[in-house]
Amino acid sequence: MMFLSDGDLQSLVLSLELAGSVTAILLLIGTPIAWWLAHSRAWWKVLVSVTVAMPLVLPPSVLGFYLLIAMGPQGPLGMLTHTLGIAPLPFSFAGLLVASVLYALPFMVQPLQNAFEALGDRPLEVAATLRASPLDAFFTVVLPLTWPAFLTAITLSFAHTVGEFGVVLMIGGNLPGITRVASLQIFDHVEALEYAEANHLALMLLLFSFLVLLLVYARQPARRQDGVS
Amino acid sequence: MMFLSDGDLQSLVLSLELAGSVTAILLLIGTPIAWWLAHSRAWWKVLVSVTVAMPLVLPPSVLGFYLLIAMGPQGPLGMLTHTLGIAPLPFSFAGLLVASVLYALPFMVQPLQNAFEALGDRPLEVAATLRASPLDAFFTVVLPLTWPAFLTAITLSFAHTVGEFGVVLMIGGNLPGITRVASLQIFDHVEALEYAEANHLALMLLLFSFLVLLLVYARQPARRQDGVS
Amino acid sequence: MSDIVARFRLDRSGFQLDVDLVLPGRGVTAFFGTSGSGKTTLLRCIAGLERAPEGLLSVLGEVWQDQSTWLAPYRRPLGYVFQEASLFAHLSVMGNLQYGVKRTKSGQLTHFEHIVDLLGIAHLLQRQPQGLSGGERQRVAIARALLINPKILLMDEPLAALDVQRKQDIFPYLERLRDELAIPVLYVSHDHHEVARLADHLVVMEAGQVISNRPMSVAMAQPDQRFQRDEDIGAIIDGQVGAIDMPWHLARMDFPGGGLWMRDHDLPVGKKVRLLILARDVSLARHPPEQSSIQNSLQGHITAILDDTHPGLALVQVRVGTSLLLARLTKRAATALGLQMGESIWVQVKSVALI
Amino acid sequence: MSDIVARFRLDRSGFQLDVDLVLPGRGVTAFFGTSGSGKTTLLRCIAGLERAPEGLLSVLGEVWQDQSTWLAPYRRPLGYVFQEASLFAHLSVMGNLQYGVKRTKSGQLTHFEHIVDLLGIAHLLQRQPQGLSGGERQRVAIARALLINPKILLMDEPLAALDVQRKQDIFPYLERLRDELAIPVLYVSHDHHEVARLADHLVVMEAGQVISNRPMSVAMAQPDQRFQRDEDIGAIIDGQVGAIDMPWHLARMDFPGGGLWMRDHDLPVGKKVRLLILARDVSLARHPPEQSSIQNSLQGHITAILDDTHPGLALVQVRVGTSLLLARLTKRAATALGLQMGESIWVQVKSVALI
Amino acid sequence: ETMTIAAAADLKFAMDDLIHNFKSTHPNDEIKVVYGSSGNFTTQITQGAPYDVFFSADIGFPRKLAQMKMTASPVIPYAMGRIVLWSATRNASKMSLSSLTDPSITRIAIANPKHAPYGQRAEEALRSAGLWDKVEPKLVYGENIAQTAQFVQTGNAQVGIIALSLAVNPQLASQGGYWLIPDSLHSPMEQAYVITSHGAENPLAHQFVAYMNSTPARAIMTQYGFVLPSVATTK
Ligand SMILES: Nc1ncnc2c1ncn2[C@@H]1O[C@H](COP(=O)(O)OP(=O)(O)OP(=O)(O)O)[C@@H](O)[C@H]1O
Ligand SMILES: Nc1ncnc2c1ncn2[C@@H]1O[C@H](COP(=O)(O)OP(=O)(O)OP(=O)(O)O)[C@@H](O)[C@H]1O
Ligand SMILES: [Mg+2]
Ligand SMILES: [Mg+2]
Repeated sequence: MMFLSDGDLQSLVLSLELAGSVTAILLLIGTPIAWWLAHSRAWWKVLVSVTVAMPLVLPPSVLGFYLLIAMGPQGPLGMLTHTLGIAPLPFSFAGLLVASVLYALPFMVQPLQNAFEALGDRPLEVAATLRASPLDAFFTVVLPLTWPAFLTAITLSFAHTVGEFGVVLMIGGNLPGITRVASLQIFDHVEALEYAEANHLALMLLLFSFLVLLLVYARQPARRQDGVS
Repeated sequence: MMFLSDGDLQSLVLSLELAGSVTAILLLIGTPIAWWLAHSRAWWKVLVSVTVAMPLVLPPSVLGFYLLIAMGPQGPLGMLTHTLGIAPLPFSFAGLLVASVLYALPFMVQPLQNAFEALGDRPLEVAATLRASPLDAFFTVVLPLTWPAFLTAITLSFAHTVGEFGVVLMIGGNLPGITRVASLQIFDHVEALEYAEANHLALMLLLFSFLVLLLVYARQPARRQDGVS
Repeated sequence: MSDIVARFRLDRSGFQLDVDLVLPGRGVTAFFGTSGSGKTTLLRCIAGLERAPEGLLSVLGEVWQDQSTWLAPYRRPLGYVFQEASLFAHLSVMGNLQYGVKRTKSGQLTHFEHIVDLLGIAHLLQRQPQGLSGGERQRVAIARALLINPKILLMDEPLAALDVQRKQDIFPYLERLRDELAIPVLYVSHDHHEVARLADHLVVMEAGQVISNRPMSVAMAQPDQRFQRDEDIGAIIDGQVGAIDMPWHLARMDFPGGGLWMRDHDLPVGKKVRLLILARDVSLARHPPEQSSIQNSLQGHITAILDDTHPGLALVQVRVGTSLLLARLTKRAATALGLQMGESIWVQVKSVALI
Repeated sequence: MSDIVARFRLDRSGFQLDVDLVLPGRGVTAFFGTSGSGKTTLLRCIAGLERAPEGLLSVLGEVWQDQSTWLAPYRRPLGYVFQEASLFAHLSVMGNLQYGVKRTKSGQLTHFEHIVDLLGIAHLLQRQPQGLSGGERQRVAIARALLINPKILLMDEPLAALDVQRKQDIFPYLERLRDELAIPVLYVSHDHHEVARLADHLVVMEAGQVISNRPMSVAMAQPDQRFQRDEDIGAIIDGQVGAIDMPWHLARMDFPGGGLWMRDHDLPVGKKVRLLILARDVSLARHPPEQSSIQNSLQGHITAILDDTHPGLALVQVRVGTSLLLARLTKRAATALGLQMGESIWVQVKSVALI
Repeated sequence: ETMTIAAAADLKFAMDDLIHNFKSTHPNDEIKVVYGSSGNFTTQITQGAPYDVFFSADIGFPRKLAQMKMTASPVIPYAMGRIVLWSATRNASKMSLSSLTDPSITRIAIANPKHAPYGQRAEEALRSAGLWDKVEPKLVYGENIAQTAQFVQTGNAQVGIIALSLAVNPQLASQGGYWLIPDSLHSPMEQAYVITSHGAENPLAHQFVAYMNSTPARAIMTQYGFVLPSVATTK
């Protein structure tokens, strides 16, 4: 990377690591939530649906502030980690993860929920008559058929986490190599009026993200219409 | 609003105005883009798809910085507005609109694109044989059938715009009554250590957004499976 | 000029549609052919849902497609019943029915109740499509297409999901459509019974090509296994109601060459009818029968002895008056009877159907 | 204990399924009934896709559902062919076929090629479902269900979208399945021909209830308009191949009461067969015929004279040996012949079908 | 008349009082204030932001504007910024810089030295005290001085180095206490304001600037912990 400093490079790697982990975690927890939302008939699922989207409404640094309180020594989360003997979450990569996962949750849940609803029950029924357990059917039928929605969910979650700034700053404390992700680094460059460095890093960030997302898209199977035909 | 100051109230109204307008504009321009992406067979549509998501990857205030330069007197957009005799975009509500629309575009486009792809051609074909022109069919068939996706797109765009901070700060200049939206106001409260005020406003913001989104959801028609059955 | 001219060429991986057809501008034209032979694809080309680049299509004197013309599907005054279910999931049954009506200039609903009753869907009007059974859905789809008063009706196996009783109920309406409104119907079907009852004209397709295109009566008299199940080979004869035997609930159908008794269908004397006489229902005898339950005996002359679908069987063509009948019998019986071309013979008709 | 016991009650808006059935544990049981009568719903209950709260279901001695038991659908060793297309859009035809096979313990593919050939889908294996015609899709779906060696096969109008030729091709396999593998098949159909050919047992449904549940031969001998089109009324008789007339391609089917000549089907002498003799193909005469093309004459005694579906027609039940045949004739002819109960009469059979 | 002031965040409390006081003599005029980061304001002013007066936390920014000829007045220093050691959980008034090596202190918050003036002074002070290498692993960085204070206030950092003007605020003064870091340990932090070209024609802007030199204004500034420059130098 001829025109990137070590610090810049480090922040870039950190960003992609964070975005990758957040996306992976979101796939694990967002998918069941979306599934539940798509299939439950509880009247209050609308509330859950809207609640999932709520963190978005707060300015990120304010959300970060509230999270910092919650994760701090007096906060409920902070007490929990203390009791469990886990290292405190603020100013650590783990803290960034938790906060980013919370913040990006709606980007994962909502597209998936729609896709699951649109898919309907028939493909699962067909799979069941072909001896596939529900879990089996999920991986071998639902997943491939709703792949475009997963793609969207992954794209949005990933991109959004890469660009996240306010929450990450508040929780992470901008520690080089630990929580100083590329978005913080670019911001610092801009604030310090180092526009050339900012531009270079921003360009690299865009490029990398572009490549990562393109890679995801390139694995997209042929277009399909419905679950079954 | 017993515990909201005039300034808080003003910012709240401004936020909802901004988010509402952005969502409306996005519906107008995001829908055709999503439609094109869903139906085009051009190989480079993947690139367009990923490009739409790209603004997300930059930290908002950095994106805001670039936009500010572009919209400023020396920037291309600024020169354009100057030539057209339009008031300069930065530090105006119009500028906020443009920037927020750009930033929230992927939240509108991606869910819609998925839904259009999943819907397939059959419902449009049926509508055509029943004398509906493509536009007619779009409004009377595609729109109602992809309503859940529109809902998601609206939710995400709206919530995201309400919570936007970095871009809005940079482009808007935090001018009371003009560009000081609730997210800026809350941030100012937090920065000024006025936590009670921050909490109140944040609560109101959440409440309002919750109500707006709930209203949108409440109009959701009965769950459906496929476009045609 | 009031015909339908259709010329399409369409390339698909592993399939090529290549047709050049002139179809009558009125009556029911049936498209028959094995699964995958291109019937649906052809109908889609006609509806404009598939765009064959060098295609030519003119319907009743109006050009819908040629080198310079392309009428968008929604501008083509046609009704289309799709092979699979195609009800809008977001509209009730009523909403589905009204969708097209609202968009039709002559959007009058005078025959609304009639069609709804006919298809037995009056009790479903407020229901959502998802809750309907397969047959219920298809009945709604048919009603929806009929309600827009199309100039031509395209039906892609519309009755495949219906039970026998419903089919019987719908037939008369389709027949009346053909006879009274004089709009042409292009009708894809796998069911030879349906085709025999409904069609005036028959197009047989195979592997994307038209292998036969002729009037139904001609097609029927020249047995063709690709189209007919062997039980379904028979002759079609035009005639009229000649007499009615009220106490016995019978009616005599007269045609050039004689009269045949069949069960009464409440048709007035003089009414023109079309009869289907299956070869399997016709037997031959040297002498007029006595004291047999077979009542319909006619005298005719053998005009041809044809091979049948099975090596043990023969089809004998007999001219009765000016009409040609077909009789199926075993070759052994034909030999035992010593049948010869030109000979005089008694024809016994066991059963006659109106079509 | 090797029967199928099914008791379900399910409430839907405007529809209620309420059945209590004991079905034979082998052979094909046909479900017949008008559109919307609940056939699909019943099959779904059996497959566990619909959960009827107080239901009871035991299949061949295994309880799949009762108060305390609920076997998840994927644990029920059944094959299901859905009424509508149901191929996985993300898998090729091959992928669809292998999906179930991979999940079956005895996942051997020995009969893979056989089934693929039988359904005429060998050339489609690499294709995607979207590009298939309606009939092609359904053939793949049938093959997919057959390939998993189910203990019971549920088929919901599997052939509705197939053309006659394909239906004919599939029948023998379904029959062999029934005869050789002895797995029960529950078969929903609108098509009386299909039912008559395939079924050993017949369940007729109406408005969510079972209105008739009996062996096919019983059902056939007691004409019922709800189930039979009037052309399809006839008798089913068990017999065996008695003689073969090679030069004339004929075979004689013997049964208690006599023998009937029909076209040869390459069956060996002594082979047990089941015959369908339609009432419309049977005529009655006072005297044995001479010099008629009708070769099959038998002597019998009139055991009943029944009303038919049309007031002008009568059905006459005749005992030949120990078998009961049905003859349809006009009431006028019946009267002209002076038919009386118990009288001796000559039966002429125009046509016999193997089922 | 109306005018808009862009003010560095550390002025928040003082500025509210100043405007209140100023308005007693200008009851019909409207004054809007925007608080934020000085760097941001500089960028925005170069792009035509409608700010009439700009109070910067660091004299470098208004000077830059002056160079670009975007100012309508001289760059006028109004205070010398001071930094303090502050804690919400301990009595920081009994601490000194060397206490930072205490192993019970695991996190120390400072503003980002890369672009925040207070952060730069904090780093200088730590380096001068010879403590930088020892405490650097414990440092967490706030984007500005207010965020730095929040790290401490929420208890996530035990100690922080923040602006004196913040530490004297009753909100923070009620918790823990502060220890003034000797200004010998860091370079002077000159704070200055300027009338922008946007405010050139605004009489109110000139009146407010004049007011800043008045006795009541200087009293308010002192009260909020700003050390006034002895002489108003002009550059
Ligand atoms: N989109 C497509 N891409 C590729 N091949 C296609 C496509 N649509 C149809 N085909 C092929 O074209 C051929 C004709 O299909 P079509 O649906 O017209 O047949 P059909 O005569 O209507 O058959 P069926 O009676 O089974 O409905 C089939 O072999 C089918 O596989
Ligand atoms: N999910 C549902 N909600 C409400 N009603 C339903 C639902 N599914 C089916 N029904 C109703 O139950 C009745 C029986 O439907 P079912 O599909 O079992 O009929 P069927 O006998 O299979 O008809 P067909 O021959 O047309 O397929 C119909 O009246 C249908 O409208
Ligand atoms: Mg077809
Ligand atoms: Mg059904």
